[in-house]
Amino acid sequence: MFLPDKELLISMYRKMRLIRRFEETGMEMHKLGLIRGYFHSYIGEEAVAVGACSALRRDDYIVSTHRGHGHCIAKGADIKRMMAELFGKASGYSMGRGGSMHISDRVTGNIGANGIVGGGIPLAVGVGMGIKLEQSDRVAVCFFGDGASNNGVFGESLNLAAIYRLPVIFMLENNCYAATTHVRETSTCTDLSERGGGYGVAGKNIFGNDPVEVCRTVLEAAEKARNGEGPSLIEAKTYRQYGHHVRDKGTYMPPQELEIWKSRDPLILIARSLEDAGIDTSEIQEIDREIERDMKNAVAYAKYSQEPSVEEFLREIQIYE
Amino acid sequence: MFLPDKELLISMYRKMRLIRRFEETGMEMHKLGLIRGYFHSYIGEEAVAVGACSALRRDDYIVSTHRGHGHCIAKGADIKRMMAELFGKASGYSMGRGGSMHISDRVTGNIGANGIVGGGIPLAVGVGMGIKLEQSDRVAVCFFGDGASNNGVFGESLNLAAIYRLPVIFMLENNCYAATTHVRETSTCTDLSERGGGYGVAGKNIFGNDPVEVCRTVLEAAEKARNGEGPSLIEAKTYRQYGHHVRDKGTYMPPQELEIWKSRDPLILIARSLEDAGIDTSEIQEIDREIERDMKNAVAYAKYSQEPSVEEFLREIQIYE
Amino acid sequence: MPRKLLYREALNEAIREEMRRDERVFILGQGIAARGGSYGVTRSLLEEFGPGRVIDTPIAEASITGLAVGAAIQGKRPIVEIMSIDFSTLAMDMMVNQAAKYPFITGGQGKVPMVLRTQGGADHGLSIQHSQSFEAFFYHVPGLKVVMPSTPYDAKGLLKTAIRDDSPVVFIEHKLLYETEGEVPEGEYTIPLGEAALRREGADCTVLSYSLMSLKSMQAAEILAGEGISCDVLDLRTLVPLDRKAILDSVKKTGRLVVVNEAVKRGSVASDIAAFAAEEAFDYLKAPILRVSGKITPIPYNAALEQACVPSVGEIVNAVKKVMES
Amino acid sequence: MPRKLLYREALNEAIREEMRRDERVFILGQGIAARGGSYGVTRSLLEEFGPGRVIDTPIAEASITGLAVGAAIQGKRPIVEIMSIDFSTLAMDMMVNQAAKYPFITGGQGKVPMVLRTQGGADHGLSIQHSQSFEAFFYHVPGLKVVMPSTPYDAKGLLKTAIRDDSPVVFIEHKLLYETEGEVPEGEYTIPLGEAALRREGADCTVLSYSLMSLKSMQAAEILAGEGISCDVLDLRTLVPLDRKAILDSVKKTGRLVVVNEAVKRGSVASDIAAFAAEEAFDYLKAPILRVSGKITPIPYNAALEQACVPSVGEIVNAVKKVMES
Ligand SMILES: Cc1ncc(C[n+]2csc(CCOP(=O)(O)OP(=O)(O)O)c2C)c(N)n1
Ligand SMILES: Cc1ncc(C[n+]2csc(CCOP(=O)(O)OP(=O)(O)O)c2C)c(N)n1
Ligand SMILES: [Mg+2]
Ligand SMILES: [Mg+2]
Repeated sequence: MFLPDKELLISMYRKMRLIRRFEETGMEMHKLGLIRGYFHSYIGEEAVAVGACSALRRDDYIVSTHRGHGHCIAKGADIKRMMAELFGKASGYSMGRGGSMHISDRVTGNIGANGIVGGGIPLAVGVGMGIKLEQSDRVAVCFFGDGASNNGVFGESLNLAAIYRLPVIFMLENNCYAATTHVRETSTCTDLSERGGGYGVAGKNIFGNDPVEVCRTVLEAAEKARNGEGPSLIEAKTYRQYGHHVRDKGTYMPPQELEIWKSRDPLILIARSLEDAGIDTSEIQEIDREIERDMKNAVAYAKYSQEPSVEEFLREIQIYE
Repeated sequence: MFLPDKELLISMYRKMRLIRRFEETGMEMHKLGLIRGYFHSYIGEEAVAVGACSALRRDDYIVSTHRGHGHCIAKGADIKRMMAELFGKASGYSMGRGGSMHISDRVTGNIGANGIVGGGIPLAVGVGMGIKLEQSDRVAVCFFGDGASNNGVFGESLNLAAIYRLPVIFMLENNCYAATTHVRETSTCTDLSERGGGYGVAGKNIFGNDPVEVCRTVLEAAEKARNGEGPSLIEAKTYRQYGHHVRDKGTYMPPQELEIWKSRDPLILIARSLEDAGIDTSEIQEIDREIERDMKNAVAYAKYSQEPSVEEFLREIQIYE
Repeated sequence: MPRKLLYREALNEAIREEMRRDERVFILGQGIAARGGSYGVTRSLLEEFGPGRVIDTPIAEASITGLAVGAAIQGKRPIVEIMSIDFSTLAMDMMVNQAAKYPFITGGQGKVPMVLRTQGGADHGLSIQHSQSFEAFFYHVPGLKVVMPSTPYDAKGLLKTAIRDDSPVVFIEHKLLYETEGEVPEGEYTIPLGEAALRREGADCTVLSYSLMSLKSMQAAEILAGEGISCDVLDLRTLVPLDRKAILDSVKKTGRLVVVNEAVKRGSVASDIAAFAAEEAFDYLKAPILRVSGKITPIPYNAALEQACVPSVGEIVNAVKKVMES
Repeated sequence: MPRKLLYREALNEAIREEMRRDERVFILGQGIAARGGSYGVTRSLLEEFGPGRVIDTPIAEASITGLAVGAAIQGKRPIVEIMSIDFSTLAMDMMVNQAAKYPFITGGQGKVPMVLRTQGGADHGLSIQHSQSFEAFFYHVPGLKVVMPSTPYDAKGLLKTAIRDDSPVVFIEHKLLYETEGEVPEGEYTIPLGEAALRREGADCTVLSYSLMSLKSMQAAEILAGEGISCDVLDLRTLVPLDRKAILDSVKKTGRLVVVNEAVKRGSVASDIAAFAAEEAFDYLKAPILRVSGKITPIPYNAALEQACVPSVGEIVNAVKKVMES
């Protein structure tokens, strides 16, 4: 059985903490008017992205969603360029053209976020097909939400991945909500992972706030995929600790529900694991300090980066004529 | 348990035989050039439509497919107007505008055929919602193929029907092929009915060439639906005894496969049931004679009906301006 | 004093009145029930009409639209809300191949009295997949009607008519109009589809537009008036059916035409109207027909870039001045 | 004697050559492998390239198109076949919101070198949902290229270029062209996107069209020549990028323009080109710009009705005569 070593635990903690702080900082900047558009925070779900990406190699792929900052960071994106993108700056991942919902990163194999709920799912199948054609042993992890699993491309794509035996891991982030709608209202089944079977993709349910459990499950799925045994569906049960986006107060989220999930906040759980593994608090405090510094730097970088030039933009879009 | 009486057996035989003869005649007419466009024969699958519609009331609805002649007849359509439509005549069900893939019939609750594979599935859900809003105890049977179950709207629609508990019976006609592609190549599961569970719709598998079994299963599903207990998914295993359409010779269909299925041809099976029920062959011969007469009349009606007027058509389409 | 309502309130009132008037009317969409819709259009309808007629849906644009089509065929009058017109791409088959075709298939016997309500337009940095203007897709499909109101008054009167219409209607709102205010009388009224509104009369040039761009066109006309150029400002309100007569009357009078819309210029409704005028009013034209439209590009996030993609009042002014030179 | 090929054979050769040339090229679609496609375009590719690169798919237009987008982003060069352009409605989101946008999102870093091959047009009584012409949808979307060849020569040369292009290309064939024959040289050649072909030169009127309508336009020009009217017949070949220069050159020369396409007139590409000419060549125009397009209706089944909906040679002739009167 898989047992994480100290190094892995620490690296997971670092990334989870970085995501948490990135989101907190971003929301602040949004409220200050420095970030516009939709901002979907990943707070409460950090263990899913970090657990999954910790099971991956750098040359593996991920496909992300509108709630994608966590995926970016987990796969190794540069938070300076992420923040710059949120600020709409030329140094951002999309040159300020995309904003929060459209960050992608070739270097770390992040195919990108998507403003269309479910839009990335078929793309992941295509990435899987590309890998298969190369006969390499890479894999693609496709992140998507409980809401996205109601979009028809979900079933279509699972089926395609199954019949072609593609190395795709469908990672369903069930955070209990699709915007303001509770998952109870959009499915009569308790487990969305049940949807895999009929398409020939074995489904599994896991507790998504424990990065170790997520990592272990994805490692298994990845091994299967690398061996040419095809796709997997993993439903990670987790919780969106804020409203759907910055401006959504989430008043429809029952306080008890939130409390229960806050009591199993992924950052609390990983901190406990670190403690159990005998890692020194001073080491952790040092990491936290580094993260604070990095966040500050990222904000400064974003702030002082240049706005994209309108003239240049208008010149560039002539390719569309 | 449901046991069909003689009357029901005879009426099922009559409709199945009529469908068989309608298709044979239609194919002949197509070869003669009197029918154009696609012509998808229902030969070999008669028991599905007839079994299902025998379980329905006249005021229940059906939603049909591109392979829809059998559904029409089973629900009680007028073969004269059907044949006239295939001949492109003004007296046809669509005034000669639709042809084979677009016959609908308000009188018998047939919402209509569809040239888009899977296109009818969400429509059936809407019909179910309409029924629910009226609080009536009608049901809607949605026919669709194995191929259509790979279209994303299948999963979406099953889920909608489940969460709203709609009186919709999803009748999957698994005839082993989607055009030239065997169902084995488009699904890794043996039973497509398994796809229901994950969406909260109980799936069932039946032998689709036995109209009694089909009728019994649909009766149960309909009772459930009429009682407000929601949708069902029924996979009827059957076989398309010809190529995909008139001009497709079906050379890719293995002869043994065809033979096996011909040995359990639905018309052979129903004839056996009639025999077992002690129904006189003379009675059956009389039915056959009536059907021959009706078919002749239908062809004559179609032949001698008027062509639609081009001028009138051009006037009428001004509503689209 | 005449009553004033916000655009979203006017829409809400239209839906409410029609739901009261006709129990066949129901509404479905994502977050439209308890939440009241992303832009507040359906607020408190749930309370009045209950969850049977005010229905939250999963994210399944194709099938919820298909549900509306099926229910309409069955005899109901559904309104389906697609949160953003960008997502209507997922419902295209249901609109184009099902809703639009069904009456034709049945020789006019089968009706599809449904409304697809949605919203488009760029702003707020919603960027690439939440800012588009796709009316041209629907405009091109025989069997669909297309309505794009610019004022609260029109929004209410046209939505009521759309709900009562027996054809599928694509009703497109603009995200920047929801909080605009305008006069809406207390009593019952409807506005027929296919009638443009002449917002301002002038002799020199016709400025033709719809939705948000009507407001910008009015601002442009005001500026131009200050420079001695008087414009007919024609707000189409419905794109299908198109008020050809109003267009021709105005163009024949002024001899000049500037067509304004927010959508990408290439293949836009503006192009179609320009082509129509070039075909039917050629002999009256004194100048080239100019289109002021969205830039041919996806809509970017950065505020300055975003604004550079959308027609501005200044661009409209300049276009009119340019045709005045001919 | 120069070699002659059928349109479908020319397409087949293009795919085969490109698959030999570049192992990143693969093709997927319904019934394209052993069966060789509905119109025989992909015949015997399976034998040469195997099931890894010639892939039969289930009926899942959205996701097989999305698969192509994803594979293209990953570095492959997929060709996805959608059996009929009528079904492309199911793949709209993948083309409009994914394929078209990805290069923009990544600041040009991410490329989407894919081709969506499909066919449209009315005939054979395929009727309402198998006869449509939807190029206007794709034409309106920045980031997509659109190619509609009318000859075997162009089909081959343009498809090869499309496969090598780094942008998503919508390659639209016509069901009535597959069995048409034309010269196709033995050797390797490609045709750049964005170059129209002047099929015939004349002085009186420009007849502009593409795909099947180019053939009909040539027939019309022949008839008109017999009556002393000489036409420039311009075959666009690619709609995006559009050969604006060729259009303007011809219109400026003749002063008259008739635009022909099979798609429904309202909101068509013909409208857009007419608008472009009314904007850019107004001062050269001697007559109204006429559009000869498909009737505004779903396509019916009955042969006479079906034919009444599609532009005929006679209609093109009449339109030219009409503009000659001005
Ligand atoms: C096709 C589509 N429909 C609707 C939306 C609007 N929308 C944005 S996020 C969202 C909820 C998505 O829920 P889920 O997939 O569970 O992801 P989560 O936000 O919970 O991470 C919705 C409805 C959209 N962007 N795309
Ligand atoms: C969306 C769509 N894709 C492809 C087609 C072409 N086509 C027509 S029938 C058919 C096969 C359908 O298979 P199935 O659903 O199993 O029905 P069957 O023909 O076996 O009754 C295909 C691919 C279509 N009409 N619509
Ligand atoms: Mg969610
Ligand atoms: Mg089948």
